[in-house]
Amino acid sequence: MLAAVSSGWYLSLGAVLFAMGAAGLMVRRNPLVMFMCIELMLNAVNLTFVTFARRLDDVGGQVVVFFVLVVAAAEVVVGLGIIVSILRRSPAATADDASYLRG
Amino acid sequence: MLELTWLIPALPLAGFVVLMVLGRRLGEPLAGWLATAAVGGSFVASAVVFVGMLGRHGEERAFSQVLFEWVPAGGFSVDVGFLADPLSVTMCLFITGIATLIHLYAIGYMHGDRDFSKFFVYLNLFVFSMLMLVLGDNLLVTFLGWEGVGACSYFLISFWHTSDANASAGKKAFVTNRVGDWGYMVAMFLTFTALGSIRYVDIQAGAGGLATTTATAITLLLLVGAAGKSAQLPLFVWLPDAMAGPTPVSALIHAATMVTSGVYLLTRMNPVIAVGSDWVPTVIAVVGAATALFAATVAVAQTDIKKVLAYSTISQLGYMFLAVGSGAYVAAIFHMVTHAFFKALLFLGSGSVIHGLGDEQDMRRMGALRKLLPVTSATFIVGWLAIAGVPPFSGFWSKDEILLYAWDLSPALWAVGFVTAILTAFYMSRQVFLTFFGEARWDRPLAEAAPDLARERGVPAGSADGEAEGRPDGDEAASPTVVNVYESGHLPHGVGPLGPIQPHESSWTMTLPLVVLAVLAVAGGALQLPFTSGTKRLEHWLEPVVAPGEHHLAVATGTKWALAAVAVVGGLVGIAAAVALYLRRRRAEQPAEPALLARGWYYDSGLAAFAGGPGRIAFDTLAWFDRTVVDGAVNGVAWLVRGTGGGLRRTQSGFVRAYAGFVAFGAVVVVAVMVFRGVVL
Amino acid sequence: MVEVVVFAIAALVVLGGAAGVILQRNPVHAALSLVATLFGIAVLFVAQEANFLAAVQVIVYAGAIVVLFLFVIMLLGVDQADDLDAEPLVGQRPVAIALGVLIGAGMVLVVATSTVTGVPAASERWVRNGEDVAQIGRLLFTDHLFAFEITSLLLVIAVVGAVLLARTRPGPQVDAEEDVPVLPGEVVYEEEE
Amino acid sequence: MSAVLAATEGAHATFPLLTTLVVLPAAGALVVGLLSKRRPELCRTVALLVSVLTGALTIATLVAFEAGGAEFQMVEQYSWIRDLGISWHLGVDGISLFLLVMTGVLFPIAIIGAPAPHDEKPFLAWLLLLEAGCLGVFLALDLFVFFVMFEIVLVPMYFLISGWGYAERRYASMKFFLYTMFGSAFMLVGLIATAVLHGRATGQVTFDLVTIASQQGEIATTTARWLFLAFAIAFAIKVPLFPLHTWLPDAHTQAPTAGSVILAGVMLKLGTYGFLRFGLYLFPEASAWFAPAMVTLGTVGVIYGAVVATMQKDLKRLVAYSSVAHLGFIVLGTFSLTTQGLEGSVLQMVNHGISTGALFLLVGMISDRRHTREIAALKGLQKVAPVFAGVFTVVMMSSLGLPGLNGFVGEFLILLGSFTSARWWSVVAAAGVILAALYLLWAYQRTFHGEPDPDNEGFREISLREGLVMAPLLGLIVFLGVYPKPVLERIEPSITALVAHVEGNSDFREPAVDKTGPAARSDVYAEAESQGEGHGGAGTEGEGEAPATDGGAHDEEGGG
Repeated sequence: MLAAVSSGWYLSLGAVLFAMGAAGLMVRRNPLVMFMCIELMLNAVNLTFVTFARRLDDVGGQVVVFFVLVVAAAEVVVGLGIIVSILRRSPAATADDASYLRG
Repeated sequence: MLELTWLIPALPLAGFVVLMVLGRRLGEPLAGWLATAAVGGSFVASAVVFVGMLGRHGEERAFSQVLFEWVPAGGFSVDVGFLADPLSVTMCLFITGIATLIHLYAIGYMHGDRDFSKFFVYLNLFVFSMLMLVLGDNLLVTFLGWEGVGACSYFLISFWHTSDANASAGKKAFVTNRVGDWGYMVAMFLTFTALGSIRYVDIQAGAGGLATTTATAITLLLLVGAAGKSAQLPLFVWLPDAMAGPTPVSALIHAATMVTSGVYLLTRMNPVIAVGSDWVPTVIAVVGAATALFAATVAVAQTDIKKVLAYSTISQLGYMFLAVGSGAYVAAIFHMVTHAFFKALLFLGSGSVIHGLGDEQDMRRMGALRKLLPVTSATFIVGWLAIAGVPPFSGFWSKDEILLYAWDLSPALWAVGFVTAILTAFYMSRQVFLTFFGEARWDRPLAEAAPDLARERGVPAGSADGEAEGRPDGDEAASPTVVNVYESGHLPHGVGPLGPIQPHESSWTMTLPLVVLAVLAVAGGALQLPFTSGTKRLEHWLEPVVAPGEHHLAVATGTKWALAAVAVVGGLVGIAAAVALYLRRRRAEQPAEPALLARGWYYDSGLAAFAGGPGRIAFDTLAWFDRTVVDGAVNGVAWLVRGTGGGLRRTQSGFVRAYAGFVAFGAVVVVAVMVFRGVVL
Repeated sequence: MVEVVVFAIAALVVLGGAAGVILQRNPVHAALSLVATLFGIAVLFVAQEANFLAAVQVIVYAGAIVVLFLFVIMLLGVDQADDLDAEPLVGQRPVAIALGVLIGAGMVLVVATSTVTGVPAASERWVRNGEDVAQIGRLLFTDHLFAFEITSLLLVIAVVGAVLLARTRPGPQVDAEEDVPVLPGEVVYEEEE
Repeated sequence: MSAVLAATEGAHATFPLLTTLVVLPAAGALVVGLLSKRRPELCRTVALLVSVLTGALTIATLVAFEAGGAEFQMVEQYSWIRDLGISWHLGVDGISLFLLVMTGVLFPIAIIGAPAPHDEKPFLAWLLLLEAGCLGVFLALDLFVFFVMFEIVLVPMYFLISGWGYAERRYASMKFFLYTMFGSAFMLVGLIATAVLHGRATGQVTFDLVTIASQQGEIATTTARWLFLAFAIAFAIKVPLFPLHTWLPDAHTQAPTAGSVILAGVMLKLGTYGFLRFGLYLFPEASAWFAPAMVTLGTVGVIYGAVVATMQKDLKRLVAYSSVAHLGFIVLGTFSLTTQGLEGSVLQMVNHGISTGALFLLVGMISDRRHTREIAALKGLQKVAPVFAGVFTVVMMSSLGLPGLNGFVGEFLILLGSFTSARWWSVVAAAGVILAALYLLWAYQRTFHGEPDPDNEGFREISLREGLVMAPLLGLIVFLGVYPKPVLERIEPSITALVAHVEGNSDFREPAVDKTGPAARSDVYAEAESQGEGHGGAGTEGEGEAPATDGGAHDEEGGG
């Protein structure tokens, strides 16, 4: 199957997706949603990796994606654990409320 | 026999050490006797050296003895060594001689003092230092003595340290001397850099090769040093205050020996002075003449018996400087010796009077003591005639010779010297009359006897103003003001009892020295009689030392006689004036001395005002500068760091999303870089 | 040709989903739109012949992670809409959007301007015989063995951490209005002036 | 630690005296630290033993030292960090010898003379560690070792001040620590740069002082000047030099007596010693280039310190500022770059250590008795405690440079030396002597003279222990004043070598003193000499007089 779509398109898509994730992370206050935004950014990166893997005929890229997935999973688990412990106390809590590290 | 030189200072030093270790155990009067013995021994030693030196001829009379190397450093090396030559031996002779007498005197005078032995510790240390000063074979050893005597005079002036006046007098003396020492040190450095050595022999040999400017600089710096030590204008201020010390100290240190070391130094360095510009000697002469006149005018109006003598000493030292300036080194030394005799005599006499009157120092409380203090008064009168320049007493000869040389330098200087001579005769006569003649002012309580003095001391004066008020300004130049001294339990020294006094003659230990000194004061002139070259013994004796700088008179014999006659007349005029003013008149309308003179032209008080005013302010300002500016800068930096930290702390808002913003910004920057630099994927 | 269409559709789904995640008020809906994005990504993987990864993507992300999200949401019952109008941090939103746009635009620009000229893999060339699983596996257990082991460790830690965090500790329930430690081992620093 | 190992390795060859000097106190500190703090007397005994032993070893060094040698002696070198060319390199020469001895003497005196008011154990441990550091600084011949020691010293002093000091101790100790650290930072950069640049030029990196110093010119002139500056800042702060001095009064005033004694006696010398060793020796050209500036700062320090001292109300602060003045003299002498000036400086370092150390001990005794250091609160002490006053007077006189006491010789040589190379500065600095008399005598008058008021009536006379502590110091004060030759002749070779080193590597030339004097020595002199020789007996006897003085001096003072 010939690559009718140049890798540039995929990379651009990844870029846009990453940007949206970043923006979302900064805009939304609900910790859960912020996490989802992080997932978006991760996926954008994954997409980029895969694209390069294909472009350069290198399986290494896919391996990295594999690791990213694993790390993402772990991160989500821990992150959600934290969120749970926050929200359990105050269901209405937003990320801004957890600003105890203010200098 | 010359090799005994080292013994001359060694004996007093030994005495000092021994007394310091077990002075307390020896106690009174043993400590005193031991000290006297030590000094007496060193007099004998000097006599032996003197005799040994007589056995040699001119050139061989310079004998230098090196004990050990003191400060070796690179090209610079100084030994602790002695130079015994006619000059230093002369000094040694009269220093040790007079010192012995005064030690003896002090045994009586200091009787009963709680620090009796300590007094002799200091006294011996002083004699040692003084001998180091004159015997040192280089400028540094002399400087050792120079500062040593300064320190001793500090210790001895503030010997009765519990009264603040004495304490500050001592401090004043030391600090003022230090000003002079500064000049001395710099002169020493200059000499070394110019000659590569500070040994007198090298200086004498190498002086010829000195550049005129260098020699001039050295001389002027030495003059500063000498002025400090010998209480010349403008550094004389410490000497009048120095009278706060015990009278033997005033006699030994502040009349006979230490204060003359400036003259000694200049004489010793005469080869250098000779090389300097020709106006330099004139400067010295002018300083001397000015001081002589100034001090004489002040002496006229003093009421404290010791203050009169103090100012008179300054004045006489002025004469010696005048002599040095006129190139009359022999005359300077001559006058130094005679002055040592009669001034020591006068001081000891006054001490005897003070002792007899129970510590009363003010002449307004004396009078008619002639009969009660026979020996004292007789000897005192001898001293008076000697200093007044009445032939054939020693003072006449030395003073006359100085005036002769002054005349040769410039008649103006002679005139100043002459006026000073008249004043000298006047104030000394005044002192004698107030003390020993006239009516007695001690047989009644203070208030009636001397109302004005009573007022000064803040005791209710007999009749009119009963309210006591002390003079506010603590002016040292005038008589020691003590705001109601009688209220505090014990009287400070120099203040006699309130009630009547029974004067008494002093013990033999005190009168014997008086007699000896009186004899010397009479016969001292024999050292140097201007008649034939044969009678000019001192001149021949000192010739090898002072030859380079000695000025040779070009004055006709007639003029000499005329000048001598004029001088004698002047002296008599002075005495006559005093007779008219103080002996004839009744005390009632006794002339009040002008305050201006009584306060020493306000020189000292002005100086004190300056030091206490602008001077202190300047120092305080610098201290403030240090606290606020220099240290403030340091603390400012600390404050700055703390501030910035506090400021940066604010950025840690604790809002995750804000942090995310920062990260994003960073990402943007990275991307921007990639865009503009261009990358290869 | 086919690929273009696939890419177009997938891209739309991806971006749409992303937009949903950002804009949906209700976290549940956000989660669902996230799923859409994930699927889109998976499709794009397939389109690039990374079949294994596509599968893992669907299973792990859509299967595990998103479910986990929803589970938490339901567990805590925080599925009510949060208002997007209020913005406590002054100027946060415009800045965020601006930064987002800049990042996106910038990276696109980079992609557009620079040509991709990386060196083709020397060691593990990707032979497209559909056996990418074998290849990935070989690589994992040869070159990247260490990293692989580390990930296992990471997972263990994550599990332990999750258990520790989510466990309910005895003690009074406090609400977030008062400024009190909420996170485990959290301390409140008071301002010292 | 590796240092200790290295030392033991080396021990097979000959007894490593210098290493022992550093290790012994450190070990002592460790031991004291391990002792139980419930047994202070035991700690005291151990600490005293160690410090006395160390002192004895320094004396042994003095004995073993061959006079007349300019080069480093008893050198020990054990490779430490081979790759960086860092080695445990110790050695002693005429410059460091007497600083070594002074340190060895001062510490036991400080330990006996100024016991800790509380918590003796840590106090003593810190003191011993401090001693190790100070000795290390004076012995180090390796930039790295030097720096380590230079920094080690800060820690104990910080704890001594902050732990046992007076009211303002926290501020003072922090200021002292940060200020000195600030300087050290520059020095660290400087010495690393030196080693690296030198290594780059020669091809192999080394931190060895002797190697680098002997291979001048490897580092570009301008670079060397910058490096010198980096070192100079650190030393100038330590000395302290005029604008950087303000940590000193605070530290001195707030430190416990022992702290002040060591601070003034030993630690300030680290700076002046640094100038000699790592300024003149390491960067001769730069030193000559900066000499005018340094001389100026020194002179300013002399006058400034004296003036500010005059106005102090706190006795300890006054002494502290007097140190600023004295060290101004030392810097002046150092950068006069003349034999006399440099010899004077080294001698004056020792003198200042003794005099000011003694002064601080006495002030400490006063504040122990009266619980105040305010001059205004003291009065008429001489009447109630004459012997104490006597001791104070002697020390004071030596501090204001009275001939015959130690202070004068050093001051005189410094001024003489600087006069030949920096004439006008020396003239100005000489005026500092006047001010010295002013502030010391004024303080003495306000403190000791006058009628004692009720508060001071009960002032205790000097005790036997205090007397025994002061006796050796007084003895040294008099001896060094009367017969400094043995010291000077050991210092001289190293100094002349140093001056030659500077001249050889810069366009500076020691101004030749016009020798017309000795050249034109007259026959009178020659003949006089021969006579002097002829009666050497008198000379020796006369020499016998000299020790008699100090013997008497401290018998009386000490015995009281």
